[in-house]
Amino acid sequence: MPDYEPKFLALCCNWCSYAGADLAGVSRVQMPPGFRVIRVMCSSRVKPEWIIRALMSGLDGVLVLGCHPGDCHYQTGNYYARRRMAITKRFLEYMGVEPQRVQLSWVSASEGQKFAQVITEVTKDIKGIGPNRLFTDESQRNGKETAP
Amino acid sequence: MAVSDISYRPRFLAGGNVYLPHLAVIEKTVDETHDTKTLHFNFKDEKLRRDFVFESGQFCLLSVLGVGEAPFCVSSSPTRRDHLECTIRQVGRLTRALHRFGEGAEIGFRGPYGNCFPLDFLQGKNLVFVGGGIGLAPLRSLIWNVIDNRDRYGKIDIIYGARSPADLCFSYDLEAWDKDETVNIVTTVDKGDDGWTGRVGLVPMVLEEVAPSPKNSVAIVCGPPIMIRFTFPVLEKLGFTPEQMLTTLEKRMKCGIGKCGRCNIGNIYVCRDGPVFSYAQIKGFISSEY
Amino acid sequence: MIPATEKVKINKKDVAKLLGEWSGEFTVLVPSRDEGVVKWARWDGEDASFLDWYRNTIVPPKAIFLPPMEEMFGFQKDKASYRIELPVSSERKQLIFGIRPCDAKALAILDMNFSDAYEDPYYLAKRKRGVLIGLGCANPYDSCFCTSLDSSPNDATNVDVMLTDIGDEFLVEVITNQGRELVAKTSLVQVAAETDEVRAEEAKEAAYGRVARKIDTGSIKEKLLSCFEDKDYWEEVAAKCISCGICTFLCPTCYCFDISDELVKNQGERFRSWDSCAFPLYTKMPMENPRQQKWRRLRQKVCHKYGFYPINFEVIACTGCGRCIRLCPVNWDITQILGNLPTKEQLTPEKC
Amino acid sequence: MNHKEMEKKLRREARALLEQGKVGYIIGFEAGSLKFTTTPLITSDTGDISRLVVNPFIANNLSVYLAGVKGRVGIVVKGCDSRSIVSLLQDNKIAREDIVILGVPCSGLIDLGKVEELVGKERDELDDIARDGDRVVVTDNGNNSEFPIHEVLYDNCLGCEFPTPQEYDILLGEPTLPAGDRYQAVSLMKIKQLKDMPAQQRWEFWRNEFDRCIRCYACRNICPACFCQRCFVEESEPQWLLPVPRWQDNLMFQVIRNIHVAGRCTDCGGCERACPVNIPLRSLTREMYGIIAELFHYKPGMDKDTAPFLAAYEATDTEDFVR
Repeated sequence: MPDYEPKFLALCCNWCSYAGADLAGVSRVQMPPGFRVIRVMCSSRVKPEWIIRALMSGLDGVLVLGCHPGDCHYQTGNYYARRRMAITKRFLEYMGVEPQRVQLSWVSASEGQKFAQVITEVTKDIKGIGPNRLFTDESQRNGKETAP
Repeated sequence: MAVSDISYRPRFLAGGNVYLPHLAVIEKTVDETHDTKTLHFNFKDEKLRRDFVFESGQFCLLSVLGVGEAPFCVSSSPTRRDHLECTIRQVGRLTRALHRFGEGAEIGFRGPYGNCFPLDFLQGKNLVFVGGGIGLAPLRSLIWNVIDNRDRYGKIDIIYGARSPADLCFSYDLEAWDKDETVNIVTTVDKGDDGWTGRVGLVPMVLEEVAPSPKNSVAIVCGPPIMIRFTFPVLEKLGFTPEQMLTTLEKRMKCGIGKCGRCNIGNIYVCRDGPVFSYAQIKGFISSEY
Repeated sequence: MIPATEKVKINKKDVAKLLGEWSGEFTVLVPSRDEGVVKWARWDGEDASFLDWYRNTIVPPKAIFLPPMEEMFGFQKDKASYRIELPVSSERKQLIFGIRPCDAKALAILDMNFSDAYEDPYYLAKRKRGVLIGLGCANPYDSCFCTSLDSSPNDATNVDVMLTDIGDEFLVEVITNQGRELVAKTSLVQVAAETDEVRAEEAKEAAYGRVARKIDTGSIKEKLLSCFEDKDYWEEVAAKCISCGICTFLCPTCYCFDISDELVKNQGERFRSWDSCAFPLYTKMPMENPRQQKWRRLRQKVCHKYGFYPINFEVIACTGCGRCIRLCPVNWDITQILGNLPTKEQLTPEKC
Repeated sequence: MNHKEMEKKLRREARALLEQGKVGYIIGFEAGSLKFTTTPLITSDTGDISRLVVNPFIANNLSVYLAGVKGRVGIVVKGCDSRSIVSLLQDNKIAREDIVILGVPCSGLIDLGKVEELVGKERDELDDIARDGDRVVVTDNGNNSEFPIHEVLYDNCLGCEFPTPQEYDILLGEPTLPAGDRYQAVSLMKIKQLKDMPAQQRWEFWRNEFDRCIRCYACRNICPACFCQRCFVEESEPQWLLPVPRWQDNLMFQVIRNIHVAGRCTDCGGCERACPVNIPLRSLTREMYGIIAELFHYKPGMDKDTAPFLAAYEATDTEDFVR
């Protein structure tokens, strides 16, 4: 699938990653265009509902971005986010969701370059596994018949 | 408990499938209060526009396709039938979507459903309307219906209250009824503000002060459940019999035609057997199920 | 044509052949196992081995006529306007083979609600396309109590054809004209001997005796209405209920449904799905909920089945299939409640 | 240890608690209305005390009722249930001084589904099922057949690490020693089978399982860790999922439920037992339990004085997965 451009969410924390994304934009760093930024106040604001809902709506992945550990604007928010994301990612993997689709990274306000790099890497990751067809109905079913 | 004297249920069934909404277009929206709007709408279908009939007190199910569907009473009078009106308070997802809609937007309409106010029974009687907040909407349909056939009815008293002056709905109608010398209207608020010169007090208390005579009268009550619960005892004290008190009830509904199960009070389904009830009908269950 | 008075029988070995014959005209549904869950599914065309283990399904046959979810209509959004489209429905007839008398009676009870006042097009269309081949119970569960509700393990009232196990064969009783046509078409049946009928009678009697659970439904309606307002009683009864939807979803006579919309891009659907009076959301209004407390919801369930439905339709909306007892995760047993309703003297004077 | 003796002691203690006014209610088990079942008994009446039972069928996790009963309560718990109570204490849902915990040292519950499958008959057709040390004896039509416990106990019981209550006021018998690793493999067999599948096949597996779900919410309502006043599925703004039993919505519900109860779920197996359509829910909850143990060395419901798992952190928590 050479032309396939993954579409994914980048949930950026207001204080670091969003500024980092901004910096990447202002500095005109080159990166793939398939991501959509949603600004949240803190990476710990991201509920597991959001991530799964995003996958359900057909997005190819969700990338959560927060301040580096120790640098959280609210002191500890990203630590909670880290725990939550760790289990969410592992659990989804167990369900059969490719781990590349749910990712967490730290980008500070000054790391425009890193933002672009993370976006590029995640894009590449998702490209490697292809579009999200998890929740579509047509793919192969077990041929099981239920009452009509 | 059989559904007694007010069981007349005009039905309008266009086509076979009762669950299919008819599309209607919003012609105008009127802001009533900060959270309440009246939608004026008309059917898209020419024939339906011509043939559609309903009676005061019936309700319909409005839908924003893709968001959901909920019951609303028709707040306009069948005597003024160039369009339909529904008055909607914003309380949730669907009503928010309806509020966002402006002129030209399309909504789904199912109905009219339910019974209606028993006009035959009301004829020649004095009418006491007791309304609270947005509960005036179904009464408004009947009030205009009665005013447009003024010679068929006796005295008209309207006692209407809201939380604050800013929460009074249909201010333009209240004004018109105030000017009408054949109508006695009392408005009251729970809490006044600087500009308010009218009465202050809860509806049941004001009703007790106004003390309309029960003789050859029928009281028609609609408002929030708490108001309805407190108004009936006052009416009883004034000498009204349970048969002389009518109300129209509201419940969560999905189907509107007595199938989906949730709107019952005892064995009575508000959508199928109501929404207009006499107090005599629901007395047994109202304390615990409404 | 087989004369109305004559009874026929079919060898159990020929049942699969018979289903094969019927598959031409009908979609044949039989009990089948899906990961240990017995439910109705299209016959696989192979054998009738379900006869060896089938007692009753977990998901009742109401799911065939009132599916857990169905599309009511679809719509297309084009800027501000919509186009509504009905889903394409199959015209093919469905034959339900092996429905138990309790579940067949439940369908008759559902018919009353869905054809009263306004007709429900979705349910009734499926119902009109359905043919019911009843199969008497030889081995009822210990939770069954159909005999207390004007029915029996071999009640043939609500099916088109009734089968009774008489050893290696089934006695075939034709109940409706539709059933007569069906039986007339096949050459797999033989005329039953008088001894077969005797054996069938014996089997029926034995099965009737095996339904051990009994309740007195005599004045249940009156008793329920008189204790309706007794909050203390209902709170006690509801104490261990966890308010899940099992007993209502899997009840063959529960019909409550929810309607919900979905819009993805410009294509939307309106669904109807099972709903339950056990859920607080069921009656929730924006400002209040008349049944916020668990005991109120449970009271509604019991009173609806045994009080309100009988008032409206003159039949108790329960057929004694026992699913709610068998499947309840906390063993909340309705027969115990109905058997121990308080008498007038036991009622607490304090009202809710 | 002997169930009959524990039962005697339980009745004695429960009666004393009620009579001395130390508790207003006793939450325990009584014989159910069906063979080989028990049902919760919630009572304030000393006359009901003689109905209390202890046997290998006391399946329910009674701590689910704690939030709903007012006043001081005496409650009968097994090892896993006691950890649910600790978990509720961690979340400040209940107060320790309001509950008197009557601990049952548990030797595992008999899985009637497994018995039915082994015997080829349904439970109401059997005469007796009895535990005898490391065996279970099933009597059917007068004939006895014996099965080793690893064939008939619930999967979660076989892998139970803490059969004796962690938190109790009165222990009804001698503490039970955990079976250690002896039955771990059987206990985790289903999960292992799943993990051995390729990801896509695993997804297909769960999709097929959740296709059967009817969304009765028994798994949620039976679960003491699911104590939200308003579950996220009931939210309408935003509406996370439709109240329609589509496999997509069903699956999403269960995934999110598992993440919500992470660190609270004590592997009591209640959700799987409650499910009327046999969805192997314990294969989800146990895996989450395992993930937390592996990544964070956290075991739910062990220490009532620590913060709940998701409301705490360590600066040294795993970073391996961070991009």
